[in-house]
Amino acid sequence: MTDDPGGAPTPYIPNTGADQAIMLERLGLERVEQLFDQLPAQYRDPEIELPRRLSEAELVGAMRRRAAANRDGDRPSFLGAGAYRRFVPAVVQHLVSRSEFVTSYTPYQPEISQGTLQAAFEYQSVVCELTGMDVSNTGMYDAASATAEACLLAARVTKRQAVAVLEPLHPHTLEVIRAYGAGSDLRVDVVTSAAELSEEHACLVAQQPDFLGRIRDVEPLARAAHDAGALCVVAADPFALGVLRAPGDAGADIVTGEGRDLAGPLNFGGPSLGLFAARNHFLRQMPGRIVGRTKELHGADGREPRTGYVLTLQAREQFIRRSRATSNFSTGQALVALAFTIAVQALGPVGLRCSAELCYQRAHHAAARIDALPGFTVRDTGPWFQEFLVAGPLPPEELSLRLAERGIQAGLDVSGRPEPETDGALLFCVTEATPDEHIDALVQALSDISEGRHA
Amino acid sequence: MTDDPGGAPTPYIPNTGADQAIMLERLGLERVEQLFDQLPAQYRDPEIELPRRLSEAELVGAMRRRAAANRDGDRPSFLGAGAYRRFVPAVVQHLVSRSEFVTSYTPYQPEISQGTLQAAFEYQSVVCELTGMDVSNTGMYDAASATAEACLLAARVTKRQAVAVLEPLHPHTLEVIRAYGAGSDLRVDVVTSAAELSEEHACLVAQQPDFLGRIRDVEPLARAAHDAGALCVVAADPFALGVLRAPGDAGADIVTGEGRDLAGPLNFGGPSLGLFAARNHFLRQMPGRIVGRTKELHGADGREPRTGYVLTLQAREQFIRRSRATSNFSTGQALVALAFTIAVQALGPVGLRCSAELCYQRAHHAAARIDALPGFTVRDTGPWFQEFLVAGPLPPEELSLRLAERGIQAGLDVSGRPEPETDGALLFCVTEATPDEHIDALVQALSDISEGRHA
Amino acid sequence: MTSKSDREDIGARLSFDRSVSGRRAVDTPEWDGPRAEPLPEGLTRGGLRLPELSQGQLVRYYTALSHLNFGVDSGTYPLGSCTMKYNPKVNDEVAGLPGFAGVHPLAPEVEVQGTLEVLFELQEMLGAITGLPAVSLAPAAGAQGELAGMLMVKKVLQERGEGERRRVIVPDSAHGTNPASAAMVGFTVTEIPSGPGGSMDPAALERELDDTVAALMVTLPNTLGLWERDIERVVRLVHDNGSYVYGDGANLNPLLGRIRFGDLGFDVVHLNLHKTFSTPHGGGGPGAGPVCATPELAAYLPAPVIVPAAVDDEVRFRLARPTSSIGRLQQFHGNIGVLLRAYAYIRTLGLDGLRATSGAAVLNANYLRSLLEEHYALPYPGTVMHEAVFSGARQRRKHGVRTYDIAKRLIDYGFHPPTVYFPLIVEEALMIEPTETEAREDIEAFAATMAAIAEEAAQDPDVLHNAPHTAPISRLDEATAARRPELRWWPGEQAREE
Amino acid sequence: MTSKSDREDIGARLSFDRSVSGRRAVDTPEWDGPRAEPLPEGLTRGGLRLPELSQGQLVRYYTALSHLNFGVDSGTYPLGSCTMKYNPKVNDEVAGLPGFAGVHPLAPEVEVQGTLEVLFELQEMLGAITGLPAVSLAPAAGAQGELAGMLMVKKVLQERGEGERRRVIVPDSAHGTNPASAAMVGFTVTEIPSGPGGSMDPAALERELDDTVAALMVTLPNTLGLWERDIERVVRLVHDNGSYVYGDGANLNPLLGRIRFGDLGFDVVHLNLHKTFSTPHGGGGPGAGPVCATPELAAYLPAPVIVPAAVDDEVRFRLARPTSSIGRLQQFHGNIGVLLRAYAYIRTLGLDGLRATSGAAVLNANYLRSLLEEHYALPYPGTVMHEAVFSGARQRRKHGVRTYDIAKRLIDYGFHPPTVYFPLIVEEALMIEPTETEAREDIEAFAATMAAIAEEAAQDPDVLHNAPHTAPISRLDEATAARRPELRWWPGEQAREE
Ligand SMILES: Cc1ncc(COP(=O)(O)O)c(C=O)c1O
Ligand SMILES: Cc1ncc(COP(=O)(O)O)c(C=O)c1O
Repeated sequence: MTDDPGGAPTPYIPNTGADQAIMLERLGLERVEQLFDQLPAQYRDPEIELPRRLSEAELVGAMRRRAAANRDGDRPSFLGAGAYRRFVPAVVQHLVSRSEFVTSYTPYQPEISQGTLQAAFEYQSVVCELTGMDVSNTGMYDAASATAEACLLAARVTKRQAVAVLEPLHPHTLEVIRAYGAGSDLRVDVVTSAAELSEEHACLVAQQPDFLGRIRDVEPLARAAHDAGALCVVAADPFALGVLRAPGDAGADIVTGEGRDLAGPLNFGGPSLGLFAARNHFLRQMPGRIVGRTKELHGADGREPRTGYVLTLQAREQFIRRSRATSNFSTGQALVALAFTIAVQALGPVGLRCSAELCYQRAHHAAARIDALPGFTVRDTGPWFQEFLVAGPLPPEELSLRLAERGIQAGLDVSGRPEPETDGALLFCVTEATPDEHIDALVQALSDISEGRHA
Repeated sequence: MTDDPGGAPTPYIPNTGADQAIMLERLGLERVEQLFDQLPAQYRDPEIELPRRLSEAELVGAMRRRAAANRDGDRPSFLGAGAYRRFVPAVVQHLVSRSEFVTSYTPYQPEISQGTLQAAFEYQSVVCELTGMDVSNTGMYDAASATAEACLLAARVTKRQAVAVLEPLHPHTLEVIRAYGAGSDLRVDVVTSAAELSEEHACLVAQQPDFLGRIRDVEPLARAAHDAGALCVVAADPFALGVLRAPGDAGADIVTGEGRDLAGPLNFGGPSLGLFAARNHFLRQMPGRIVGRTKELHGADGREPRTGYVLTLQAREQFIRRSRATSNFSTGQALVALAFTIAVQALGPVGLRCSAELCYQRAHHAAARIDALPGFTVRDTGPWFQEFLVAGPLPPEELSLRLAERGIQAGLDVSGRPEPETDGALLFCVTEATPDEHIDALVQALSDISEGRHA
Repeated sequence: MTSKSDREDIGARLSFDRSVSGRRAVDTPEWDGPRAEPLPEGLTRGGLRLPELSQGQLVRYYTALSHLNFGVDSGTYPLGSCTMKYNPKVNDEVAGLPGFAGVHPLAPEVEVQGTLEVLFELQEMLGAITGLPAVSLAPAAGAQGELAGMLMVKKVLQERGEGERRRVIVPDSAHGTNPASAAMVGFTVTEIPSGPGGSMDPAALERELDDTVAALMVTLPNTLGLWERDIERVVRLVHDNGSYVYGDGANLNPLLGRIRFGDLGFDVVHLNLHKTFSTPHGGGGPGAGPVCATPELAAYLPAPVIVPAAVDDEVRFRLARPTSSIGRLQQFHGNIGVLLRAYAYIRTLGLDGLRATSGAAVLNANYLRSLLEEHYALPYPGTVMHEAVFSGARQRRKHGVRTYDIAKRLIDYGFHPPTVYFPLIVEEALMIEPTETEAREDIEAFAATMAAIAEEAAQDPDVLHNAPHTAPISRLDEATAARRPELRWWPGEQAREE
Repeated sequence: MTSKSDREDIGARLSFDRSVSGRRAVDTPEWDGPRAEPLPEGLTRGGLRLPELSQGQLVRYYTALSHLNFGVDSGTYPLGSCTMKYNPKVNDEVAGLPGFAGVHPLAPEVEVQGTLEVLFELQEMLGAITGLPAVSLAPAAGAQGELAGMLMVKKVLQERGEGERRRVIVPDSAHGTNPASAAMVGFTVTEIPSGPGGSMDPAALERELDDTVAALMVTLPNTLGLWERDIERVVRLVHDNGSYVYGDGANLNPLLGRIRFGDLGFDVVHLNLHKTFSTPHGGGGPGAGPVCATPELAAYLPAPVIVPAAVDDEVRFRLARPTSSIGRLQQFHGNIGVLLRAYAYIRTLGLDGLRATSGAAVLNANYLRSLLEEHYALPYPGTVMHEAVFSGARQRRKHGVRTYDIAKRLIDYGFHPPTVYFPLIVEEALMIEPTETEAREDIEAFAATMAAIAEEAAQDPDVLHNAPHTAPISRLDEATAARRPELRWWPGEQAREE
């Protein structure tokens, strides 16, 4: 580090003492501090306790040490419950790292933002295809908040003040709906059957696959919702939609979903990506940014006007409509949406289907092996995708600990839930990206545990 | 993977069966195999045993397993001896990953290769500044082969058939000089003093710092070489040149060096980068590519001609001069040279000096701590930079093993060498990037070993 | 470079249009174990229209798209209110360390102590920087931070039995998210006009204050780039009224180490970590919008917060839910990748570096202001903080050139345009934020260009009206885009039907 | 995008010229321990002129430079003899795994078994693919592989007591590295003319064969993109003469899985892994040029080679030095990063994939040939392998347009030009290698453009003479560059002196 007092103060600030002197002189000032003179003197330049400054090399060391304090993400894990380890093609990271994508912002100036805009249009198209919907925004924070926004939309268009959420739903999603709902004084009714819907409900919210891993038949749910004059909102895993019926084809009005898993590593849950797609009908009530296709006003040099993309339907948005906007959405998850788009397109129709199929087969095979172990049962309650309930010879909490001793992350303990099949059960998850060795290790560990062998 | 027989055969080949059919039809053929009909039938389509094809996800798994079979590079290591762990600023990897740099080739078409060309000119400038030389090529394979090429150049210009290499020199460098020399029937004399030089020698080759870590005074060496009508070739660590006198200022005629360490991780030694710089005088005898600055032939639209860069002095090169070329050099290490350039420029004059200074201080402090341990001596034979000879209470080989048991990579065993100070000694290396914890661990381990405590 | 893209109508050919059946970009593993019972037919999907491209084609397509974009790494990007500064690459690198990237959000706490330690320390550092020690890192962006803050105010008022306080006062210069967030929480928004100097008018505020007022939302420095001159009085008035002071801290950059929201009496503030603390903006996210509050409001923070564990615990940090938490705003714990970068940024700057940052940001803005003052109207003259809001009103009236045209013309000179038409209270607004990472010479070059454009506006207004001339594409028909929205790819025939 | 760069004279402003004293791009740690004795003055350096830029400035500068470059990821790059194909990104990813990247070249073998396993398997696979089972991965590029091969021939001849064999025969179509490598080993090079069909003329060869001949160097397929029709006879003649057959295997791409050098009787061959096996070319390296040889020559391979360890050894693979090794060509073990990519590539293709690759490469080349034949002269008609060499002689004679001009004009249409003026035996050569990763439509577009250029040559030759028109820079003065070389930055005054 330079100790020249006239050097630049940090590597990120180019201006040196000499630069500052020239600039200050033009302003008729002597010290930078004078620019802050209007701030109340009594509070100026407080003593703030912060750790000492680190050089780049020291930072890397400090962060490596902290990263090493986490459990190694490559060890066997069977946690799912809303966050799934997926195979993400290498091209994704390569392409989303391009600084033209990374260091730009919301594409307010379309002439120099066609990369972001055209990619967002690709994203909208991909989401519509996957979900069977007509329109998509450019993405929201995460699946849960997108689902909450869907409830708000439903309340706006139906002018109703309650929503029904169908169990089993991820408990955190429910919490988010409640938190957002509290703002609009929305009542959140937890239901276990679509039959509980009434004319008070703006929508029915169902998760696909449901929180316990089972695949829902959306069609009767949508019918029930529509019969009650409500919308049908489906929070779907977009990866599972590689094999599952598009919710739109089954009658859903709004489909949300989580895009993080296909975009990259789990990152302790975030950055995430909330998919939000709907029927055309709800377009002008949609939250979030939307990109549209258009043409140049004039073709340059007498050429045909070329095709371009712009942010559109902005009359819905906070910076125009302010307190009457469809939401307060501003900065979203654009880079994650780009990664999601590229991943889905890299997989393509065949790869996505095959990956989802592989996930299904591998999970079922693992489940069958566990079910075959003495003392273990996989609860069979209908078709499921990648998650299954395992009950064993030990209480769930203890089973988890025993597995942890063996370096294995067990499935989520769901034993406290109301559904009878969760009694004493852990929710295990196996995906297309779960290595065979990990499954072998799990089966071995479970059998050791059931036979009382030590770790 | 698509099982459609008409699909593209690999993800890297776009053309499908349908594409191929169209193309074959135009050629009047039915099968691709017919294009190979002129190949001798008896050898066509041999059965080749190769492992089964892996999908991308499987490949990543297989490679992770193999990478995990290596010792973790983050554990303490005190190996140097020609390959040094350095702090490389994060901007380096970011910038050299840009696909415009990565996926282009030798800049034969300057109009669309100014990125590579201008960066190479930056490289040449940086190398000249560091070494104190007039001209640099765009880089060679590695330090050793560059040094061998320097010997060939010296032989060409002096028309002499022997070279003198000054011990201590890295034994592998010596081997490379011998191998290259064998081609030109060059005699390689190993000398221990410049006084051994004679009129038969085309050059004196000296390493800076020398193989045992000591800093050489180049000036008397250059003088002795010149007195014998020979050139002085210095193989210098460019990082050490952050504090050491530029060999050019001390009279060297050619300076070579290894650029890998500043460009990125060690990678088991390669990709490497051979620096090669010389006095102007030898320009037309230099091996390798050279980039020059020039102007547009005509300014576009009546503007002043702009500045651009081109491959130049190609009359030296194999593709023009063929068997009379200055070397056979073709594909080099361009991307490594780019990384090296950016790293040096990111450090800048202050950062490079401070880093080299830090390296010096840290190594000396570590040496002092080891020297203070009962039973251990650091052999003091003059000023040194980052490597030092340690003799301990156990034979070197055994000491290495004891350290390995404790997860520590010892310095190189140099005990078999002719220099008396290497007797029973290991060559330890500590750089600016050696974490303090690693040094602490080493000191602790050595003291445990000397006191007979177990690992 | 892709010189072809200059001529080609790249926008007309989406990946879907480039698709050829049978191509693919990756191989996926085949299942060779025993097959499970197939899913019932009614549950499975029919076709799936996704593009089929070879890997090389896909890479070329998105590489070509990237070439159509301008980012901070491409040049000066003085987009006001957005703090488009250079973001250190090392922060991206450390945030991506596999040890951080690989962990599952529901992993047992003992297995994620490294991440929790960083998050805890970040909470502490943001608490120290803002003077508001109760921090939740959960919100995913500034707007979600506002939502969180407003929900907290609503909840504490309800618990205080003052649920009838349903009005939120917002200055007319506020960012659109402020009124929108207040409205999402069911508050009625009252906008008050700014005073003639650009600061809030305490008298106007006082007129609105009564026992229906839940909170004042105030941006500091405000969106005119100005310090709120009467902020102490304003805070006192609001507090005396029994209402809360909500701070929009998206403009924290010029205050770093200089003054603290907590010391000024703010109750709750959100920060935009992506703006101030070094996450590149990603074409519009991800970001992070932590809320920082007084101890009084700590119990209402969104979940989760990170707390140190009991001393004798085997783990050091735990995820916790504040006792009266407004709940969760996302399924998991926030945009961790962004939080890691913010942590790295603060650690490499330290207090001195933060102060240097605010100093350089404010100096740059004032230098730019002084260079531009003679060429463009500055409705609120005097020292600014991090940005300066000019008006193109003169150019409009005299030469029929709008701020829109000036912005487009800047593109021809290699600059990203500033924010335009915001804040709404400035006619033909040009909101320019150079940030601390622009060099003196960059600012001078920008100012010289702006001066040249002012000259062009006088001499040859059409060159502005038709700008940009050198961009990858010229002005687009935004009106038709909104009137007849085309929002997704459709296969051939369907497209024509639409 | 950096639209400004289109106008700016970026080349005139190196990083050195952008430098401002006192700026810096990174912080380095300070030493706070006790200080060692300072170095004697005579050993330390004075000043060091390196640019001083902030990190953001440095990033913008090199990002802007990247925008001036065209790569395979930018578009079709049919540079003959260079196999500019799309290289899978996953190979870059796995080659960079920290477990591989972090290891020291002198680490004890037991600590690098993962890397050694990969290298050993790669040796085996290359041996299987070439039919020459003795493999050293050490050479850093094709030219170093040639040097290795020639050194091997020299050494084995010396050991056989035939040191007087000092001539190497090379066809006149050979790549320049062939004669240059032979010369570096002290051999005299005899060039023999190609036959009328483009293949070697066995009669011409026979005339040169005598007991001074050490070896024949032959490229297969040759640099005209043609299969050597008489290769079996040629090999027999050389062997009967007691000489060795050296194969330049840089053009392996079209032979993958189709035929093996070993089966044809070659003694030693080098491969260009960067061309055939997926390392992106990096603006000119790094590459890798393994040598593959018969068991007879195994003992002469350059060091190191990887060998399986004895069965009861604790390690599985060891580095070894062949008994009569020509020695080391580099300080360590070769360009490992390139070798890892080659391994990954072969593993993801398997034999079927390799065959598909050669098939597609050859089909693409022949399709292109058939599309272009009517527009450009094809001196050696008939089926080609991976590339086709056209001649611009007709255009030159009729319209005064050189191949050089045609190449430059291609740039305007978004293509990288082919290799020009090589091989030397074709007048105004245009050597076009599409590779297997170009799609049918890309080849058609390229051919259509070439046809259009042929038309332009007839109608408006000046548009070719002045091309390129849309590139970042126009034609450069290469003559002055060579006559008055300016090869490095000099500070202000010095620069003027030069
Ligand atoms: C002053 C101000 N407040 C709030 C916001 C909203 O933040 P975000 O975009 O992160 O939601 C922004 C940025 O858009 C802003 O500039
Ligand atoms: C036919 C042929 N032989 C040899 C070489 C030399 O290989 P390298 O450039 O890797 O040294 C090349 C490439 O330049 C080539 O095309």
